[in-house]
Amino acid sequence: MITTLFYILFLSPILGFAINGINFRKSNAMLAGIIGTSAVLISFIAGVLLFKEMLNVENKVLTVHFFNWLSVGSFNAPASFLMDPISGIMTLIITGVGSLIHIFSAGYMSHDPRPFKYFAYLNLFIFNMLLLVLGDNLLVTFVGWEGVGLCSYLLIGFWFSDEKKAAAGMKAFITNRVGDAGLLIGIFILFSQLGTVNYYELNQYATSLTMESGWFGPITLAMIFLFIGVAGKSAQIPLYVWLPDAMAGPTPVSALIHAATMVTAGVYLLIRLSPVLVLAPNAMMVVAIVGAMTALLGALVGITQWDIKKILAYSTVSQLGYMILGVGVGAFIPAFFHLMTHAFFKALMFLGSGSVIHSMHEEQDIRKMGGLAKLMPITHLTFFIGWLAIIGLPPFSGFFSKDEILFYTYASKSSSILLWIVGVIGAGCTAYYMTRLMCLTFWGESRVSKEVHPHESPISMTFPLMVLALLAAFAGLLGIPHVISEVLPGHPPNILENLLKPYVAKISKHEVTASVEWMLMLISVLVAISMAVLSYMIYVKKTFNIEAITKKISFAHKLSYNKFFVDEFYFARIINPIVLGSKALWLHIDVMFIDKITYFITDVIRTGGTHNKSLQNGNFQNYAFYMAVGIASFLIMVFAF
Amino acid sequence: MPSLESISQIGLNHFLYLSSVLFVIGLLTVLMRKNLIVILMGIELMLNAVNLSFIAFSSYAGDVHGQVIVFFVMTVAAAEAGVGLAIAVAIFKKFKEVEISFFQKLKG
Amino acid sequence: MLLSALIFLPLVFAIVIAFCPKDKIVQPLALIFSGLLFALSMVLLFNFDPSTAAIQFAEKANWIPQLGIKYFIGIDGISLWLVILSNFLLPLVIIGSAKSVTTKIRSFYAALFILQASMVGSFLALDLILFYIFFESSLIPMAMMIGIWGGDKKIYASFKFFIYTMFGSIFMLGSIICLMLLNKTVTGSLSSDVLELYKMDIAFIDGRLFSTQTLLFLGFAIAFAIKVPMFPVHTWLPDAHVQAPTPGSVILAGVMLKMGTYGFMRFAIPLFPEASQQLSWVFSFLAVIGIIYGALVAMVQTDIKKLVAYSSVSHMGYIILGLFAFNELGMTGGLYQMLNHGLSTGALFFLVGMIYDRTHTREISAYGGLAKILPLYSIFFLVVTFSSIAVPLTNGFVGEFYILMGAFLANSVWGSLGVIGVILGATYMLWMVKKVFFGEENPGLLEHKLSDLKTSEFLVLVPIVIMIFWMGLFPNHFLQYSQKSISNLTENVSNYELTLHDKDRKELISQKNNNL
Amino acid sequence: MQPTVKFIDFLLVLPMITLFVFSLLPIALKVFVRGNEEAKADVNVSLSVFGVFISLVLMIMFHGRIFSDGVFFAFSQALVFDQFTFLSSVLCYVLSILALPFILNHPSIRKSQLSEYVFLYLNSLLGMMIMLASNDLIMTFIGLELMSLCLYMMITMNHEIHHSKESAVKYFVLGSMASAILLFGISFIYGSAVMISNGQIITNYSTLVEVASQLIATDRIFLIGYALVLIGFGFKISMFPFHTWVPDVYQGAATPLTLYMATAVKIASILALARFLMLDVLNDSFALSTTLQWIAVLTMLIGNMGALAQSSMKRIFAYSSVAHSGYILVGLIALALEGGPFTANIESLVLYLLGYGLFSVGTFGFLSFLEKSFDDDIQLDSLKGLFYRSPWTALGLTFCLLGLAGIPPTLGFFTKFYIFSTAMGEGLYWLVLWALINSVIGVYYYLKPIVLMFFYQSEEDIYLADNHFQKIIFLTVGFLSLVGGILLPVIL
Amino acid sequence: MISAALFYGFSAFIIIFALAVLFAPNPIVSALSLAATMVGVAGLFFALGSHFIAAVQITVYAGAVMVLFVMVLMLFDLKKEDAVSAMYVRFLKISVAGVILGLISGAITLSGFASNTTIMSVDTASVTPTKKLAVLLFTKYLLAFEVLGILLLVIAIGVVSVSRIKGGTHAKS
Repeated sequence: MITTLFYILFLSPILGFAINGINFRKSNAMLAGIIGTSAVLISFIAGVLLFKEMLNVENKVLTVHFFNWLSVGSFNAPASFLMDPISGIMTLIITGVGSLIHIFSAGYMSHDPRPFKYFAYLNLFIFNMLLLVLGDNLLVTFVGWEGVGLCSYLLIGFWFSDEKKAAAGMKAFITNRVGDAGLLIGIFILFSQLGTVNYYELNQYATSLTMESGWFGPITLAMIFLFIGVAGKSAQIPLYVWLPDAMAGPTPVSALIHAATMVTAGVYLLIRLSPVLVLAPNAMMVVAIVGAMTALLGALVGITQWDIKKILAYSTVSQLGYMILGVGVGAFIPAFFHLMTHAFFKALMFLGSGSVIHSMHEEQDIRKMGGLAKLMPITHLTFFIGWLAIIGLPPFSGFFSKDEILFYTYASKSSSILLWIVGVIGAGCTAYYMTRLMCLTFWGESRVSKEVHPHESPISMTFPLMVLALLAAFAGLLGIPHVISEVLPGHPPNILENLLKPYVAKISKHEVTASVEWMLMLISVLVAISMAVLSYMIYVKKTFNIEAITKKISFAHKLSYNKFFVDEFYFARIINPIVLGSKALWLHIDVMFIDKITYFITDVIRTGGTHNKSLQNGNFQNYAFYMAVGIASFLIMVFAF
Repeated sequence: MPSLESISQIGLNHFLYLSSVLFVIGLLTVLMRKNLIVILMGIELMLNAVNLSFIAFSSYAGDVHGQVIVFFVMTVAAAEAGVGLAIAVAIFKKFKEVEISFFQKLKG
Repeated sequence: MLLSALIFLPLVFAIVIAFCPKDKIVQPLALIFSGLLFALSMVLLFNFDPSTAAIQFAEKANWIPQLGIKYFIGIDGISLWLVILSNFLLPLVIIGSAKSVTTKIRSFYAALFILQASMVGSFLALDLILFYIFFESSLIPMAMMIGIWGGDKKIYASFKFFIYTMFGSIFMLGSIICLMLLNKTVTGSLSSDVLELYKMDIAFIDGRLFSTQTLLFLGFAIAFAIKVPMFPVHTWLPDAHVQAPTPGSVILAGVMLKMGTYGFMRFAIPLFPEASQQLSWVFSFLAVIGIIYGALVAMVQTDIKKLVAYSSVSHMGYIILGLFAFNELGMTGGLYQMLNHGLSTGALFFLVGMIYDRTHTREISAYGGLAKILPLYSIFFLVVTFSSIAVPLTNGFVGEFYILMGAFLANSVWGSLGVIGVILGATYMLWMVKKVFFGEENPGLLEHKLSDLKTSEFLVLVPIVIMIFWMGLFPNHFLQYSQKSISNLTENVSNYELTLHDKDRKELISQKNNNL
Repeated sequence: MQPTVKFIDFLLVLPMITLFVFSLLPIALKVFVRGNEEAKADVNVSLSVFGVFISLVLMIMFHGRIFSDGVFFAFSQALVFDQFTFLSSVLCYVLSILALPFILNHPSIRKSQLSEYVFLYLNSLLGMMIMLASNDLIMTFIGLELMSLCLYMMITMNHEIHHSKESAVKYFVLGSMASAILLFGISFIYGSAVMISNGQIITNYSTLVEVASQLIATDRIFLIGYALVLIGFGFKISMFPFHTWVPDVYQGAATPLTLYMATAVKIASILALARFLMLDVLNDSFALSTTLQWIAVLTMLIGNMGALAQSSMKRIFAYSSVAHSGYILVGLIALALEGGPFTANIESLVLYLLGYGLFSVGTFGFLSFLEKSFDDDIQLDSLKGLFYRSPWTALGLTFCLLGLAGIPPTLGFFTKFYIFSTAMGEGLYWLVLWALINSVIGVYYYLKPIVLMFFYQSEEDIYLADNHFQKIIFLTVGFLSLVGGILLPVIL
Repeated sequence: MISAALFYGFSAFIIIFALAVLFAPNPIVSALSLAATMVGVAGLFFALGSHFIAAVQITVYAGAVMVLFVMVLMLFDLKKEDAVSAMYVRFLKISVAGVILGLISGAITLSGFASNTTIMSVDTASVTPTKKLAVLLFTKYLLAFEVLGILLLVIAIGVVSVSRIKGGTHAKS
């Protein structure tokens, strides 16, 4: 039963991939959409059933063993899978949100010449993502890890005729490769230390180890290397650069891969290994700091962007930053919670932007939009809910998850007040630029050029929006913190926490009174609201002249507008030197040095030949002379010894 | 510094010195003269030196084999001279020339 | 008898083809023959007993007793797959060369079969001199292939190839002779039988460079390193690859380079265990350099074939890295990577050849947007690319992962440095793919009206792709055959011994009795 | 002691006598039967081939059968007949039989004097036989002289007028100078030996062996003598720096004759030198052995380098034969160091010489039927695309070249392997390493003709003499060089 | 034991004429001085007590061979040779020859023959040295003797045929 369900779970996407892939030449968007969507739907259903099964078994863990994949000597990485609450919820998110996005794509890609190819890739992505989350050892996860990277490469470069897009895909893949290299080394270290790559065994052995204080303890190193991989996949500093470019792909792809699922893989991995992670406080510190920085940086950059998708991308970066921050401070469950909520509302917003872009005929610049609210009401409504969620207004989902993280950041022993401040500032910026986005896109007077006539999208696109809107609105109720539930009637339990507690590491946090907790919530909410109001006044009411302000802080503005020149820095300092260096290597080592040596040797021999020619000058008296010299030297030798 | 005694006492080594001097002179003739015939003469000189040393050895050792060998050597030498001159004649008939500088076409 | 058949049937075939009356039937004939050989190798596979590290199907006969040379061939888990690989590639090469070889067909296929014989021979030989003979005689047909059917600088390339490799193997010959003489001082009889030589322990003073064993090891190592080719002595490879015709490059990359790594695995390491461990750091170092250097240099090539050639320098570096990790993971990875590299790089050369036959240019800049023009071709190319950059679920990943892990466990520095190659590998391949397949169509391409893959080309590519995924998904289907041999090698390197499989031993004994 | 000439002595020299008699036959035919008219070419040639063959058969009969075991002396120890004599004479016989047919209608051989030609040919062979069987320095010398004098005259009797005469003069002058040096050396050896001997034949090897080591210890003059004799031989076997005559003379002489010189003559003198080296002096004299090793290295180097710079095939092969005498010297040194009577090292040497001889027959024979007039000198480029004109010839030559280069699986590899392994067995590691490196250098110019034959298309038509004997011999040699390795157990 | 005067006289004679062979510009002169040298050598042979060889030396060499040389020279009637190689070349050649001479004579000195100054007379009561020589020649050295006979025959025929050749169908010159 369970095995069959697993088989269905995995095979239906791969089957969809196969079917779609085989007739990749056809261009019947409808058919392709049906095949692709149904494939994912089936696996969603299977996932749900499995989830129920899992809840029924007492230790809430299902494992299934397919076949021996890699096994040499003591090293053993079977193709076997496990479903516990963590991976279960992930599965549901992936397949659920996935199927919604498939439906959306059916509408979105209706005019595309090669829809089959598109859905094939999408299904393949779902398959790999499932591998990633369900694998019961690091290797299977790694397979999915690289697989999703591959799919994102293919999907970003889906419109490959435009070399920029192809380049963006390549950038994504290679940046991820850098991360994967780190991940590999992390795996090596873990294996060399603990002798296994299976999650449960790792976590068990970990409990027997003592906590490491230094920087170069094996676990610390392993975790830092792992975190390099995470940074690659979850777009953290310094490897986040690929994510904004990844917006080159079709918008649903951005929704699915670059907002909802793939980018959260890193967070997932860290939560999986939390029992090992907590052994390395230094590593956690690094994680936390990087997360906070990323959160802030994303938010800051988001403030000044004009491209709607770019804004969403940077907000994704910053939200991921929050999750990582949460992991870093040991708020594993909140981080996971935020992962989930973020999956909903960010997917929602991306799809919304997709619908906007679709109706604006591929126009992405928000300066050319405005006043779309009345033209496309459903999109507007759903997007509005998403907005409320992301800026963290109660009772919408974003509020609960983000505040949990911030609270832990404040309270955790392995954290500091600074991180909390950074988090709050980030939250404020988020509120600001999301509101800005809303204002410029939907509210205010229309700046839409004459030839485009925006219109509401077809049902196939709006339906997913609505579903996601509901989720975005109420998913938060899965994890109501105690302080709130105490005051609420009936004390609704924190379902998520109860579910996940046994599977993540516990970390000690300061005792904090309820009042302080309320306090913190209040602060962050207030900050969010005030910033939102501010940007509303700027962009709709025009109370302040934004140009003037920009002038005043032009430097900061330039910095933020140009994404802190990070890409430029990378090109100038890392990529170009490598390329030039390799040119030099080839020229000076291969061509000039090694080959030169061989030529030199041959030349020596040849010149010997020519000299011999000149000695051999035909005059036999000279030959006789050579003989005489030979005799002399021969005799000298005889005497010499 | 050889003592007077060793100079007045003519021993085997004197003969050997002589023969080696003769040999070297023959060698030099081969090396330095430009005329084929004279070069042949040089070879004859060398052979004479050989004979001399043979005889010297044989008589100082009181062993007659040396003389026999010398007998053979002479014959061979005569034969060589014959062949050499025959070749010389064959060439001369054609080219009216036995200068060795004439034989420098084959080289390299 | 089976193994001898695998060695000598190709020779017979070569002769038959050489005398084949008309050129039309030559290629089909060759195809049939190669199919026969492949079938034979399958028989071999099915009768192979994976449960032992012993030598199987051994055939032993005194050849030149005065020189102690025996005709002694046999197979074990290490050589099995290489033999099968070469027999697997041969039919594909023959199918593939229908296009690219149009002149002097008969001589070409004759040369191909002779080459096949010598390569299989060198994988099967268990007698050093016999091995040397096969090892060397594979040079002539290969040089012929490059020189007759090659590109515009073919003469230079074939000379370079021949003399470079010859120079290396000379040193091996020297140390083979020394080895035999040493063995003579021990056993009193001249013999180049490897199984016998394994037993001998050669003088080795630890901590001192250039003890007897080290020198002998270096003699072997130089030969194999040039063949592989390892970093400082790799310069013959790009020229040879670029100038060689497609089938030539495929064979060269697919099988011939493996003769070097196989040599390390079969001869250099087990014969001189202490020396090879003493010098392992040198070789790991050179391997790592090769990995990174090859990748970096590949990144700046403008000629597709050159790029692939340098990529194989990088990949072969992985193999060496794995072998000199001296642990089971590394060795297994090394062996597996030999097969992977044979498949993926072979396939890459096939693909490059196919597009070259269409456009007659190998300049990357002359391409662009191929994915629009030749979608199928591009799909195959992409798949093979992924295999060569070791994307999981393709064969390349398994090999590379094993190697890197083994290397890491042996020495974390080399392992970690090797991982850099993973990044660079992706970089240059994807860069090339981007330039060639993506972006706007290059107007130059539209002139020759390009047609997508033909059936014959499918026949070449499909099996390889199938193998790529099969080997990626179920490595154990393949490795179970080699597992015993490898563990035997890694567990007791320092007192390595191989025995004959029981059934063979009985047979040989009975033969001896019959002779008496 | 009462020296008498026994009947058995005559039996032993019967092959030589036969040889002489048969050498007289063509002239007798010319003078007495046909009234000073030249008999048909093939009559002369086949007659002499027959003669050589008969005497070879006799040789085998006597030594192979009757005297298969043990060592026999003839004419009061003037000649010795042991396994070494047997092997080497058979080798020279075979090679000269192979070489003979090539003079058939070769443009530069005088039809009008063919009978004298074969007369000289057989007598030079006779000289070789005496040299090979000689147990006495004097006999060796006389044999050598007989051989070389015949050669001088044969070279002179060439259609081509200038080059042949020039090479004859060069060869003659340098050769007789060398033999003078040889004699001088002999006189010293004789002298230093006679002083401590008591009345037996001093120049006799079997007595020299006994006194040699004692003489080295006491007597400087003996070493000098030995060195001079080595030099005298060294001239014949073209060891550096006494090799300079080789390219010129080989080029000037008629190609069939070059073939003969490069194979039979050279090999005979090498084997004679081997006999002389077996006096077991090198073991006691470090100086000599070191010198010889250096000379060996230089010889290979000069040969290979020289060959690299040539464009004329004949000169290339000439230089390659110089290089090969370098490799052979390696074997000779090993032999000398091992010392003593018949040993395994001799086997390796003889085997190497056999291989070398066969391949040289191949290469020079190939040239000899590529030449269409007596004065043309085959250049490398004229081989272009030969394979596509006459594949068999090209293949034959290819195998011979590969054999000379010592590339497996040709016979050449095995002979090289054998000789080098024996040398290493004597501890000459560096020497062997040098030899190996040199053989790589050699590969370059051995490949060149192959490359030209296979990798190019021919511009102009290539002349090929259609002489069946020659073709057959040529192809057999090529074939042998290919399968020789497999047949090796049979040969050994 | 021969008198020093005799030896030095003869050797001076020999060396002078040998040098004349070497340096005389005119071939004829060198030929005649060669003859003189040979006579001198013969004299030394005589002094050393090997009379037969001395006689042969006179007859064969100074007689036959020299006559041959002179005759050939007459046949060619060459004028005095002009070509003289450059100074440094001659110096080089002479010095090399000197080195050889030095080495050999050094070896002779080292090998201590000086002590040995008495000529062993080989004649015993019955046989004179000449007879002994003859006996040796026809017993021990029989084969060599015969072979020499063959050699002479070969030479005779060969020389004739060599000098009979008329230059080939063409002549380079």
